Amino acid sequence: MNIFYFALIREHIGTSSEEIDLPTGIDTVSGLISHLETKGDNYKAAFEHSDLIRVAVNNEYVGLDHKISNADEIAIFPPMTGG
Amino acid sequence: MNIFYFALIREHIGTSSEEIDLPTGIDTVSGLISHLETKGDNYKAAFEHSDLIRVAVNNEYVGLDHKISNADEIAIFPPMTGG
Amino acid sequence: MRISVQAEDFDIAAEIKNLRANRTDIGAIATFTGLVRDIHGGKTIKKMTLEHFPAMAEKELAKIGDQAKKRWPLEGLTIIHRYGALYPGDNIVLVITTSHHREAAFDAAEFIMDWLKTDAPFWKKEQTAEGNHWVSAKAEDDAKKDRWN
Amino acid sequence: MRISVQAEDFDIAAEIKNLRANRTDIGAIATFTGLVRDIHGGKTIKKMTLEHFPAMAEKELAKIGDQAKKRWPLEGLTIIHRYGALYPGDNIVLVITTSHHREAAFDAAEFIMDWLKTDAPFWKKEQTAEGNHWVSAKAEDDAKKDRWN
Repeated sequence: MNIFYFALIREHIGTSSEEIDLPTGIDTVSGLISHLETKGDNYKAAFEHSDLIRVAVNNEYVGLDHKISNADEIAIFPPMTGG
Repeated sequence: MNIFYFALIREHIGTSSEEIDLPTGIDTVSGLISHLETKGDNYKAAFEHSDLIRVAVNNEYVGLDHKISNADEIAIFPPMTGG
Repeated sequence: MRISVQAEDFDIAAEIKNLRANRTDIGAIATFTGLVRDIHGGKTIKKMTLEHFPAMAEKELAKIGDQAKKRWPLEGLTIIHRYGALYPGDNIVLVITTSHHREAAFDAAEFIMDWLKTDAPFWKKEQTAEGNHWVSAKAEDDAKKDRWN
Repeated sequence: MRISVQAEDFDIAAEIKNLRANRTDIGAIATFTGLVRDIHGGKTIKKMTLEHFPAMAEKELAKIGDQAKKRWPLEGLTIIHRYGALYPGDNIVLVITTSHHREAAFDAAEFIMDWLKTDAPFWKKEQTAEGNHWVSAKAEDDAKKDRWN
């Protein structure tokens, strides 16, 4: 699956996008984030404050318990500060 | 005293201003209006609906019980519809 | 605070530019423009004539502006009200408020418009196919003004 | 409804003209412009960089606009949001609403701004003398949005 990162989360992780294979048994956004945290301290730092994580799946905002599959496109970012 | 009329009240009375001598014993706006009503049907028509009369004395909005003297400048008009 | 009672049209871009000047401390600009509509109360409007009380008009607009400045932290404020013969699509009134914050700019502009409707010495006369008539003051306008108390 | 996400500046007079066209049925035009301020949170801002999510930005602005159109009888609506490098005094966002009536125009513009703050995929990074930092989302912005529910 393709994952896109924005703003502070992008800076922590060090890339604006990456492609990963969703491990068997992981089928929610929160499961994906827990999986990503195992990839390194940069991910841990990015996702340290779970209340500051927002997610979109296929360009629609979703909650952390949203179901996902390997075909989905994920975007992870902090709370928005536009306007 | 100088009296100025605006909008529908001006049209009823037929003039935009006039000078009158405030009769002895009249010392309020409402007294003045009652006095003006004795001057003719055009005045009566202008002041028929007392809740549609607004008054300024020396360029300040006042109530109908406001005290006046012959030296004051009076403006009489309907409720405003600007904006 | 810029207050103007004028027959001629106004230029909103020039007025905004004038308020912004070269300032970099303004976070929010709200504007409101009121226009002559072609239909009012179900009747087709050909023309609207705005009568005003010259001796009081600018003074009353300034009073309303002063009240808004007391209530909200405004950086700048412009109120322009036209008078005379106007036609559908023409501008009638312009309010611009600038502030550090959007809520103050919005609220002050709306407050000023609500008070203008009932406290600015202007009277609208509409010309329709069925004749001319003075616009009646609306009880709802008093209610809108009163909500600020 | 005109929605634009763009790096370049906008021209408020041209945008208003575009919404008015030659129409004579519009009674009220409300606009809101958000600008970069030179001071934020007590710090002097040298530059602000607005990051956005291109695949979602216009879509989300359109969603917010659609919601406003459902709630209020709008005649026209424009939302423009900039991204990229901006400096104090620069425009960030423009909302224009036109309606028969002033209250709808005001409320819809304020509603759109409140929702933009929390739902449009943009992120502000400020550059100050003490370094760079991402602007934190404010709890009060959520509260402002929630008042429309």
